[in-house]
Amino acid sequence: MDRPLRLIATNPVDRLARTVEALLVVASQPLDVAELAAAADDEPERVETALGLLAERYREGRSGVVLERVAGGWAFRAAREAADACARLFERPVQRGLSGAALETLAIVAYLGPCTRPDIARIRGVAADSAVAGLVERGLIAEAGRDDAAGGAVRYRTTPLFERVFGLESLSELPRLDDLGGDADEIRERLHAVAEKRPA
Amino acid sequence: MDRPLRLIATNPVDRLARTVEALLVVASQPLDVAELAAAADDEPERVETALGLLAERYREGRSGVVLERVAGGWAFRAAREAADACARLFERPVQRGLSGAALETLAIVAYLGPCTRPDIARIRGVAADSAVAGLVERGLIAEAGRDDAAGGAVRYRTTPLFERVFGLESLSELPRLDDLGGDADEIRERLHAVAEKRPA
Amino acid sequence: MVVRELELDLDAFEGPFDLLLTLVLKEELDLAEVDVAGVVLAFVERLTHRDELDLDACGEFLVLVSALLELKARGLFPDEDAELADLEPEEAAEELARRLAAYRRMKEAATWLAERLEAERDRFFRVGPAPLAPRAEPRLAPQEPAQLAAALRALAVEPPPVSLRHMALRFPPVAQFLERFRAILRRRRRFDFDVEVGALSRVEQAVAFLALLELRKADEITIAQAAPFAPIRVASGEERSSGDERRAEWTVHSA
Repeated sequence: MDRPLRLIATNPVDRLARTVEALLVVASQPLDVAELAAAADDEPERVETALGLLAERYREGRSGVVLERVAGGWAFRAAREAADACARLFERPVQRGLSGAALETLAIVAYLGPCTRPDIARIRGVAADSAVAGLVERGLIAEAGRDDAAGGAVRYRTTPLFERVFGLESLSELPRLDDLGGDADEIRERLHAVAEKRPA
Repeated sequence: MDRPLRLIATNPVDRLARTVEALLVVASQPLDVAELAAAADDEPERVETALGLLAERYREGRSGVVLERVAGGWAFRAAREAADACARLFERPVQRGLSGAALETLAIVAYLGPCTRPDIARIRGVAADSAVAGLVERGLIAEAGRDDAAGGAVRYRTTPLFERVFGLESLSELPRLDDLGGDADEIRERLHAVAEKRPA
Repeated sequence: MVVRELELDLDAFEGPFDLLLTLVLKEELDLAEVDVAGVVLAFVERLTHRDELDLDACGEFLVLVSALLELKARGLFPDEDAELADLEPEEAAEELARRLAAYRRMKEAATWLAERLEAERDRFFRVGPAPLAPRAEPRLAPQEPAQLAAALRALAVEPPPVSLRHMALRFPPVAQFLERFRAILRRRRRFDFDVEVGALSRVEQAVAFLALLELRKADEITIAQAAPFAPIRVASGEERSSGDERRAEWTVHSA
């Protein structure tokens, strides 16, 4: 600490922590350190320290309000132990129940980055219109310009809400595609086996 | 108390207070005691007690998050000492530009005159709901009666704010689009023809 | 035996074949989820319960199931630039394996997301602004009207035409072969199928065979084959002209 000691306990970081708390409770989406520092008019490093203090105070098991790192920023959420009460509060919870089609579409958009409905349809083998419309309506994906700037199909990307709903700090937390279903060898063997049985 | 005694100190009102805290942080409007009791599945009197505990913890000067009793019930707000920071958070983003979806939608409404969301969707080839909602929220377009045909869908027109933001005295000052057609109807027809050729 | 009433009991679908087709065409059922081999098995099982081979049913089934397979294959192997037909068999197998693996990975990713969602079931957060938060005034810097003109002009740009080259290559119209076989049969009463199509590509041969089944279904021809893999002999059958409408219908399906 490079500041003079004070007898009266108004620890400046405590005060900054209260400001950060206040910002987090009024924000409608996660705030990153830069945003918090700009609004609090303070140093990012000190904001990080304040966030450390708050994360300790608002931690699972200790508080009904939990501070979490999500979607590239920090946000308050309800403690998991209060999940039943929250479910009763929201009769139709936002993040429940995505169909298989919606999940596949979401996976494609999340992994391939901005892509169009035809892109998605080509991979899934069926038209993606209703799945895409449903995901847009839920705010999990959003428009991100058009393919080839002019005249192309609209492209979609995942939103920060997607990361929040899935509890991801960022898209980089998605498992690597290479680690998923990477059984190309097995498939290849089966194809070769079939090919050999086929009369020439 | 109809619960079995526990030796480990999990004070039930403390636990209820955590649940109430959690409910208040997820709610997007003030919650009254009855609503909190129903969601927490507990007695209103005990909820009042829990609120008393929380009001003490989340009070002005002690915490950046303040629990306040308002007309409709109880809600969290930012501490007054953080008012400047909150003001900066909400004022800071002067957006430099509009998204592609917003620009396209705005261009359609500005050039073709009042149109409905289905009109816009037909020309853009994608649902226009979120783009229209965003522009309404920004005050760049506003409702302008209902369509006589087409099931009486709401029509939208540009606003005086739109003209101010784009530096126009009136809509007649929009750059001319003679290459697309002589009047709005011709342009509309041209856009419809192109939209039908666009990949789904 | 009515093919369309064939009862199916698959993972993704339970009910008559007809309903399956309807759901698939309306895109209410993801064809990628449908085990087409299961459909074939169900049909073959039904056939074995009968003493006579129902050629009409077989023909119809072949047409329907191949349309289904074509749709499914096109969905699973969407890369229109890579022409599997131009590849050597080993290369084609490699390419197939690569694409199947890619598709499977995406399905795995969806499964991972589903599990993640399930695990996050008890995580609740506020989506809107706080009840007592100040109202955010969205402010916008001054904008150029030229942007609006540019946006509308961009919407008036004709999209590049969709290439149908690969489809023409892979799937010549059945009607072409119907006409060709009818023309042959006007000149002579019978012909040898293998001789007529021997010079064609494998895909063309397949379509020609479908045309043959179609003619048989319309009773325009009779087909004879002495033994499996023996030459297929085709002769003109009783003159009937009911095939025209149906031919048009299925050409649409196959395109």
